[in-house]
Amino acid sequence: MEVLRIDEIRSECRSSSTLFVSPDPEKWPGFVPGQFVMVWIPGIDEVPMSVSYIDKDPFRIGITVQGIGEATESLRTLPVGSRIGIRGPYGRGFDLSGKKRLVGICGGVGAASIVLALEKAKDIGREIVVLSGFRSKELVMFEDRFGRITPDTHISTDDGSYGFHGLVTDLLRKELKMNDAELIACGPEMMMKVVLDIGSEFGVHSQCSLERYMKCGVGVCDSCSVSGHRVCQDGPVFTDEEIEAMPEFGSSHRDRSGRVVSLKECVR
Amino acid sequence: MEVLRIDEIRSECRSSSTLFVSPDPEKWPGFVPGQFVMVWIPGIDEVPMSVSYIDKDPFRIGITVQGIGEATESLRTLPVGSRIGIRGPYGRGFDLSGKKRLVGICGGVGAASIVLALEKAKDIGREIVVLSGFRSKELVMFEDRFGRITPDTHISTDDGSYGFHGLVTDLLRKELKMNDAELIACGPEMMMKVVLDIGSEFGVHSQCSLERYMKCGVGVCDSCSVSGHRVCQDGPVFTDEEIEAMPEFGSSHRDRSGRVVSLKECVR
Amino acid sequence: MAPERSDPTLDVEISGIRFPNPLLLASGIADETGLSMAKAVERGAGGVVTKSLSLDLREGHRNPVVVDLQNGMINAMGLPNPGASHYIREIEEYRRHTSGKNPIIASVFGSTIEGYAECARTIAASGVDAIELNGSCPNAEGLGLEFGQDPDVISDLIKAVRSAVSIPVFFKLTPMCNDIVKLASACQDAGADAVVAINTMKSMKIDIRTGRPVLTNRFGGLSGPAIKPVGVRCTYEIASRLDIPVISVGGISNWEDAVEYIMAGASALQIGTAVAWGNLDVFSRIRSGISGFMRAEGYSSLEEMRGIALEVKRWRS
Amino acid sequence: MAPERSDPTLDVEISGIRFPNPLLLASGIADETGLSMAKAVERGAGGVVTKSLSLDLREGHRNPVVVDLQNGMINAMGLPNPGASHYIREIEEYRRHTSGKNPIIASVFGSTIEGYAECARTIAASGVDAIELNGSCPNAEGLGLEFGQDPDVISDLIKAVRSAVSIPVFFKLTPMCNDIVKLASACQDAGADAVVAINTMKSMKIDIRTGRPVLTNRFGGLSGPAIKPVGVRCTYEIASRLDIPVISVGGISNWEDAVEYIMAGASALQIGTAVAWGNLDVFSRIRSGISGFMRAEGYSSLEEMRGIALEVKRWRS
Ligand SMILES: Cc1cc2nc3c(=O)[nH]c(=O)nc-3n(C[C@H](O)[C@H](O)[C@H](O)COP(=O)(O)OP(=O)(O)OC[C@H]3O[C@@H](n4cnc5c(N)ncnc54)[C@H](O)[C@@H]3O)c2cc1C
Ligand SMILES: Cc1cc2nc3c(=O)[nH]c(=O)nc-3n(C[C@H](O)[C@H](O)[C@H](O)COP(=O)(O)OP(=O)(O)OC[C@H]3O[C@@H](n4cnc5c(N)ncnc54)[C@H](O)[C@@H]3O)c2cc1C
Ligand SMILES: Cc1cc2nc3c(=O)[nH]c(=O)nc-3n(C[C@H](O)[C@H](O)[C@H](O)COP(=O)(O)O)c2cc1C
Ligand SMILES: Cc1cc2nc3c(=O)[nH]c(=O)nc-3n(C[C@H](O)[C@H](O)[C@H](O)COP(=O)(O)O)c2cc1C
Ligand code: FES
Ligand code: FES
Repeated sequence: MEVLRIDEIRSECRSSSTLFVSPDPEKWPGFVPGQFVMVWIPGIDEVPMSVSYIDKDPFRIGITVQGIGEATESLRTLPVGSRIGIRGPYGRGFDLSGKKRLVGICGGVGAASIVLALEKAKDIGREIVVLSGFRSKELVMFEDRFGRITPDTHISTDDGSYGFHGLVTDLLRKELKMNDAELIACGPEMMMKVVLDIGSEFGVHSQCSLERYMKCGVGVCDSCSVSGHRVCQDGPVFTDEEIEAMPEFGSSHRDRSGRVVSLKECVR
Repeated sequence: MEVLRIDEIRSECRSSSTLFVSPDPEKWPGFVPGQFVMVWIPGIDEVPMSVSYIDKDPFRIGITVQGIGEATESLRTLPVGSRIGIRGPYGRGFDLSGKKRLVGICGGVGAASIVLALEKAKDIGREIVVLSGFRSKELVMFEDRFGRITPDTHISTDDGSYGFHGLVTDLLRKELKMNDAELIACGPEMMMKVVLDIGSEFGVHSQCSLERYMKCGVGVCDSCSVSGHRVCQDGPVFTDEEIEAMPEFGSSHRDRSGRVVSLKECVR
Repeated sequence: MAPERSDPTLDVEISGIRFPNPLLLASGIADETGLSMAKAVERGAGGVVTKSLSLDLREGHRNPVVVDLQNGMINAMGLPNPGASHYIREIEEYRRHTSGKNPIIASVFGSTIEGYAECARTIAASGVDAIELNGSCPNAEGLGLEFGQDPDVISDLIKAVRSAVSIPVFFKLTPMCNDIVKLASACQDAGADAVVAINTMKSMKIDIRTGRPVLTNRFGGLSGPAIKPVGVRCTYEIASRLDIPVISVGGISNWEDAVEYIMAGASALQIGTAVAWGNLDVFSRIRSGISGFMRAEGYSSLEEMRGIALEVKRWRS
Repeated sequence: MAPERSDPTLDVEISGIRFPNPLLLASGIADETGLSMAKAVERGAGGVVTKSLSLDLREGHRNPVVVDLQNGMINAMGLPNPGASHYIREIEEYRRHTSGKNPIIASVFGSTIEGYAECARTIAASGVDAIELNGSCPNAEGLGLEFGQDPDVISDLIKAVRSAVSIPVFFKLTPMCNDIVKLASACQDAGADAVVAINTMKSMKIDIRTGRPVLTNRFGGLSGPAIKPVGVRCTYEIASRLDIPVISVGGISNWEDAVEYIMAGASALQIGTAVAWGNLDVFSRIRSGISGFMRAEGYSSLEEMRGIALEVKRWRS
């Protein structure tokens, strides 16, 4: 773990901010968007966070935090110069090597890993569509970054206060034709469940970034287990085939003791 | 430590043989002639040995062992295919970066590190003279390798049975002129003491490879201490200036308990 | 050169339990669910040990619970588990997804001797193949280590569990003691079927920028390559002095480590931390490494290698 | 950000002995001769500890005596030394070649309590600044570890040595015990002036090609980075429970390690194995690393950093 001072804080929307830190670049050459870091908030908690920005020269990374509980609220409201610990990058990110049109679909702070993945996909020349859903206008984020990736960017809000009024999955259904794209998705599990259904309906392959309670982050404790897969090491990004073989997906997760509990919807 | 099978054994003279082994090249890119390895003879002992051959492609090293006691006799007489352990290379080797004529002077099995150093020196274009002394004809070694380095190769034997009759240091006195060379030496300590004296008489700088009882080989146990210098880490190669500041040089060494004992001449 | 032979056998038997190979998933590692453990088997493990179970649910310590070092790991999970009776469903799921050839050992702990026995009884009912008593966790106060450092308590513990269940009972030892042979000897005398050595060593990491212990629990257990030399020594000491089989664990990351432990006298091996760096592939990687080594060196069974370091006459050249 | 200050002071005092910096050469490391120890001081050490001395000469174990691992070292030197009375000349030579500001501590051991006391008396006559009792060497049977694992024996040992010499007496502890605080507490109660923690951990390396233990003594002591997390924990446990100063040793290779130990409560530090990889330059390298850190973080003395990890209110953000 590297304990680093927060270099800069950027507000992304009403409930989310990005914290920038400058880790030693040596651990980062193999980084793939979709990978995550474990973030230590001294005295509070250690939580998994996707990487949402990679700046080269000088090297730094950003993590975009949505305040929803004790750890994320304190992280989001730390002053510049505060120290946090970072370990990682960990896990398996998005495979962006395909050739078809790439549709990035995200809900809430799930935009964090999708925006970075799409920037990378653009660099390697892929055609991109963005579908990004939020609860309401004040929660919209990364609109400018998405816009720079592609004019084919569509924002939805659940309450209709901005962009398309409705669920981002409704946008997806309008966007897809048979077999003509690949999907990458990050957001609430129920949203991703719908994404996978729509994907299979249109014969389109998907990769989704899953969330489970993480403790070790490195594949030993099994706290993040979903049907025998450890999200921290085997994922967080899984393919549609892999997820289809996970009965627990969309239905249950494990609490801190390892007990099965039915999935309560994530607050993002 | 790597435990390796002896690939090949080459008899170098009546009392000395070279054993070839093929260690993992990864530890060897920084090797400098004059450095040594610790050689484990399972069940017998572990002893320091200079590296006398470096073959590239396929990579292998040779160590030339003179049988003088239990460890060296059993090492020298092991059959091909036997296993020995090698750790290293360790220590500081010869600095061959000078510009002047390089005189390599050695006694007995001290030729092992000198011959490899001179081959390297030749590769980088230095003018070379070899003075190599042995007790008698049957103990002469590396004559062909020395001959390939330079026609200016002079062999002496103490008993006159081959080459110059007399001490190799007598050859040195005849060879030197004021300030016109650098010396590298390896052999019995009394021989090197004379080399240093002659060197200073002629204003010629010397590097000598010292021997002390080695246990750890890596600078922690201090068993190889000579006037505050650890031969295994600070040496085995020392410069004339360094040796001048060692009252113990040529006079005493430490036994296995660390007690000071006066220097009994090495059997080489 | 030793002659080449084909197909060295890797199967082992410990008090009547047969394992197709000696590499088991260690307790507390990727074993929260039945499917996870089944996956370890699918990827090459010879058997698995469950996470340590107690009668009641435990959430474990708060994050951070691990420190990831270059040569090991410090963990203070704090023995999280849903409770033995809830965990039975995981055992059942494991059975459904494996062929029946890969034994599952339940690790149990408690805060009293009766607690251990009761927990063992509860989980034994699910049909596990053996019980491993965790008397050596250094990061949960009052739960195990205090028992596992005292030969008399170890003896009472084993006897209590022995009379509570009819399956084999193993005892997992701590290296944090004056003399591990004394502890192992208490296990043997009390009728344990095997000892498991070693658990982690109480350790700590302080972040120098903030001056804080990193782990919320402050202390944790050191595992991984850093502890291997200690584990090999413990195995060797026990194997050279006692008859009880030793199941070794501690820093096994590659096949050379595995062979070293077997030569020190291990009957079977458990793998923990290496799963973090090599994922579950460590099992097949190590398994085929061991086979390759045995073929090259002319060993036809693990028995031939086991404990050879203990006896001068078995040393090779 | 913390304000920058200049010249943090690094000097420390332990029971009246002043060291210009807290980094001491550990016992058994590059300390066979007076000149070697003087060299360590010349290269930046604040003081030195002699190799462990006995009344009679010991040659130590036969080679191989060390196994050089990537993350540490296993040694079975076997306590070679020329005997305390012969070694007095080394102390004298050390004094001749140092300015008098760098204390020298004599490490002693014996096979009986009287042997320890007699040896301490012998070497104290040479004017060393303190005695360090080695009760924790894991590779020489019957010499120390057996004493150092038993609080009652520790107590008798310290009392015997205390009455034999008038200089401060330190006791070097083993981590191979149920509870190092109990051992340290015995030291404190018996009147020791400081404890030194930790010595090496009994370990072993087997060569898998030949099936032999590599060390002639089979067992040796593990040192270096592998044991640092254990050493930090021992320091922290002792410092949080007792008043006796702790001199910490175990795996210190860089200034971050040194600071971590100080924050865990160390009053001074000893460096051993790192001398193998970094030569004697480790001393100046670590010393300037500590100063740089203190300047950057606004600490003006070691006292300000010492033990900050122990108290929540001293943690920083
Ligand atoms: C791979 C991955 C990437 C993530 N990336 C981001 C991101 O980029 N931005 C972002 O804002 N959030 C991200 N999250 C979610 C984030 O980790 C949780 O929102 C955060 O841990 C909540 O902690 P809390 O104390 O604020 O909330 P709490 O009130 O403690 O809990 C709220 C929810 O967060 C979950 N949670 C709490 N702790 C953890 C934990 N250690 N691991 C996983 N879930 C936890 C709880 O189970 C609950 O569902 C990611 C999660 C994962 C698994
Ligand atoms: C840096 C260095 C390089 C060397 N290179 C070579 C070489 O290339 N070829 C070669 O034949 N010899 C070399 N030697 C010498 C060789 O190590 C000794 O001859 C050998 O250790 C003798 O062991 P023995 O059991 O055969 O003899 P013994 O009968 O045990 O002793 C004979 C002599 O060797 C010395 N010796 C024994 N063990 C050691 C030890 N561990 N370290 C140092 N000296 C020891 C004894 O002190 C004694 O002077 C080198 C020594 C050093 C220090
Ligand atoms: C994250 C983690 C959790 C562990 N949990 C348990 C446990 O619940 N019960 C137990 O007996 N040992 C537990 N251990 C110890 C391991 O089973 C094993 O004894 C130890 O890690 C040494 O093996 P290794 O070096 O291969 O990891 C745990 C170890 C780790 C790293
Ligand atoms: C080669 C070697 C020799 C040692 N000899 C002694 C000794 O004589 N007396 C002693 O108390 N400790 C001895 N030790 C232990 C060290 O003093 C120290 O406690 C241990 O190595 C941990 O520190 P490190 O990790 O910095 O090496 C020795 C260690 C090594 C590696
Ligand atoms: S968080 Fe521990 S295995 Fe994934
Ligand atoms: S042989 Fe140990 S210091 Fe040189």
